[in-house]
Amino acid sequence: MGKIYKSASEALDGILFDGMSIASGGFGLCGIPENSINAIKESGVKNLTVASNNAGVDDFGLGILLQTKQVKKMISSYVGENAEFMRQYLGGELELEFNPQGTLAERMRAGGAGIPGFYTKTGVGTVIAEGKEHKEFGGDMYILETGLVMDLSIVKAWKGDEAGNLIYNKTARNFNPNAATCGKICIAEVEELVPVGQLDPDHIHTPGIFVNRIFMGSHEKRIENRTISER
Amino acid sequence: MGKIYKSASEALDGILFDGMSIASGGFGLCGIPENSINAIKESGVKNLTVASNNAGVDDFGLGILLQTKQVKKMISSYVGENAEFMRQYLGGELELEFNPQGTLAERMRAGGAGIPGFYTKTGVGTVIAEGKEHKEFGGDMYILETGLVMDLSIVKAWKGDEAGNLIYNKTARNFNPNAATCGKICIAEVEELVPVGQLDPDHIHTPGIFVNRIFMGSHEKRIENRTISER
Amino acid sequence: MWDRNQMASRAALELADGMYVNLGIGIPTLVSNYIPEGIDVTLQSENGMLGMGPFPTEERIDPDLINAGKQTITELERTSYFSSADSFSMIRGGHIDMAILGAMEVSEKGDLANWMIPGKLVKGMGGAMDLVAGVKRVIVIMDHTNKSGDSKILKECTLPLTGKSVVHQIITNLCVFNVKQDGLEIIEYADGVDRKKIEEATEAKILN
Amino acid sequence: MWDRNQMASRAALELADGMYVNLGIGIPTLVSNYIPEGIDVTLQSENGMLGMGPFPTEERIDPDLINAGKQTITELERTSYFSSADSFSMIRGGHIDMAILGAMEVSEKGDLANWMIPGKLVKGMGGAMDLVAGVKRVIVIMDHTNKSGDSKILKECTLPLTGKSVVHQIITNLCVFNVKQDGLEIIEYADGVDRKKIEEATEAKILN
Repeated sequence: MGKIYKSASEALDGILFDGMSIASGGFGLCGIPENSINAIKESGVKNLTVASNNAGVDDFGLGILLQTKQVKKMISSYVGENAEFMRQYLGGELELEFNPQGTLAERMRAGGAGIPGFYTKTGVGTVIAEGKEHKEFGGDMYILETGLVMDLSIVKAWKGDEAGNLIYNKTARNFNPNAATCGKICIAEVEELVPVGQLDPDHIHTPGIFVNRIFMGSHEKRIENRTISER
Repeated sequence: MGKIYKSASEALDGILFDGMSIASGGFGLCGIPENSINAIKESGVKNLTVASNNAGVDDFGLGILLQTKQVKKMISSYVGENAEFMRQYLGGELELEFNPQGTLAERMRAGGAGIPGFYTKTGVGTVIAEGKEHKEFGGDMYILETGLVMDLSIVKAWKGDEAGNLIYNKTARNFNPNAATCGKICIAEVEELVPVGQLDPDHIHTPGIFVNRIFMGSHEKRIENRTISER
Repeated sequence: MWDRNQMASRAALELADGMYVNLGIGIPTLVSNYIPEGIDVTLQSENGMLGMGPFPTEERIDPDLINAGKQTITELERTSYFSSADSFSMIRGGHIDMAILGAMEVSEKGDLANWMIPGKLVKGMGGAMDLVAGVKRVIVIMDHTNKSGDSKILKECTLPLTGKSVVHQIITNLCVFNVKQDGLEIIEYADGVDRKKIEEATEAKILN
Repeated sequence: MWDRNQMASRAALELADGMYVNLGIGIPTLVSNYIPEGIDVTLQSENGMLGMGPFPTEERIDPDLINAGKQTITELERTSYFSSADSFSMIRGGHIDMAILGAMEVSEKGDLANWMIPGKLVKGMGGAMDLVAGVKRVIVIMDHTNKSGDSKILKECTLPLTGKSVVHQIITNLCVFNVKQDGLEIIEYADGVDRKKIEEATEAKILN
């Protein structure tokens, strides 16, 4: 069906441009599109605006695009694990738009669903609400948040098929299904690429319509916070 | 975990009251909560406001609550298959609020997601937009639709477990996952009730948190429009 | 003049490889019988299915597997299922390439009326308002005139609208129109139909 | 005075059978170690999991299975996974019964500040703003005073807020407060703590 590419760099060919906006799936280092991020670094594209819950760590995930200063602005809810991020931000080299985590996820979903704005109670009475339209519903105050539509979304799934259908594994799902919908183009990387008919239609998390290009990658899947119990 | 009930009437015990609002899953006669609908009929509760994409047929599904005049108002997108509905509506005995199908589904999702209002392009320039707030985003006009929060939601799934986790089958999923989230109480009926651990956590469509009571029912699953091909 | 099947087969020529398409109830459903060789199209059904297959044989009928017209259908290898809210996220979000719909009236501005006749027919809009608002390209297939011979292609619609300025192309039993900024452009004549016949059957402004 | 574990175990007494609960990073995480016998609680993790299990043994570590603190965890028989948007639908939609969170400051009105110190600490709010806005009951666990001995329970928060009038109960190393309309009510003293000690450590208005 013409969606299959051999590698991240092939899948990204002709799509990247300076100043573009990118939505990325992943939470912490879990379920991040490692290969696409690496290929974006290699491409040298710059002045990126990236919407992603986190910014990776200094030498892995989106952190590597901060090292190379390819990112102009991050839209994130939590960047506490990234020292380089903090340095660039406090030094005024990097723009940062904090979004509450649920607001960020819903903004991606809304953008993908043709919803340009929605009201939420999250952030009312905080700096997040400053400059945003307020409106009362049923006696409570809400603020207007906008849908995010990005030039590109990059996501990582466990299995994918030739039609672009995706299945995620456990908490590696996180922002991926939402990010997948809000890019004008979506590139998915998977651990296993299978022919159509191999995935149960009731188990598919992201229908193929959202995925323009798909490739199989190898994934380090680094663990950020290895916590074990004795038994 | 205390969510399991023996029958629809047991599951509905103490929940129904005159004038209440109910969201129902189902599309046409596919994936409708047959047993809960029957039990609501038996209860004799009246003046109901029911949000459901369709209104069943005269002698099956929500149509039976119209026959008994237990419904005061329907919120639906399409009621073309129900002659009794049409008769009551044109005779002024029944209120009807038409919602575009996608707007109805999104209103249920929004209500369940704590979103009291969202903007959509659907219905702009039509009677649906009359009296609704208009707002421009990016040069296009949108209207404000509100989230639906109902007193009760009734849904039908294929399999469910003791924790209330639900899995739907094929297009019998339809409005069920959305309706499940927007009721203050949600009652689910399933074809098969299994112990926890039997459903793959990655395959669950409705997490148990949304389901307050669950029971196993027998389902006629009537076919509305039997269409076959020769081969 | 074209019959239903000829109209459907003409509409099928608008399909391109890889498209995601939603077909309305009635003549639009027939379009799936005429998808050209070498063109792979994925059909969406707004009740929550992508990759709709043909009608089933008697033995394969499944009450849990229907399309938006409530007809029993089958799945394909590529099929996925999802909720109604997710289905309309696809539609409203502009992910569907084309919708082919029936109509009662279309105006020269591309306004569409296909969901109610006040006082007479009150079935509801179903997913039609969402489809015309969200899908990238909307094609209408319908007879050029109604049973009384009145034009269904008007300067202004008289019936309640489904959407304003939403139709891109109209395929009738007489011709194919593209909807342009200031009127309709004939791009193809049905067999044995001339310009005069179209003019007589059309209230809307024809540009060429 | 209570230590971290005693504060966590006190918070665990607020749990009731059948509750869905979200535990913040830090001391709140310890609450799961003290869930009373006979009380069945389902833990939600905002990165997309309901039914969070304990930390894994070395052999069972799975990089695809972490909690909101990015710690490796395990699943239970009842577990379900879902997207971030669906996770916050649960949270924002009022389906979670209780959130137990850490804090930097709490005001007598129940205002909470726990996400940033301007110019010094810029990590972000993560899911905290969504949790306090949407969850039915919000309990804060924290030390009563900071390292310099200044009260963290104030008339007005000095740091940027996470939410306004959102905290229902505060559990500190000194006592348990319920947040009332017009101030804080002491409902329990930690071992060996008297009224005077609490007063000295509290800037906020104490009602009783």
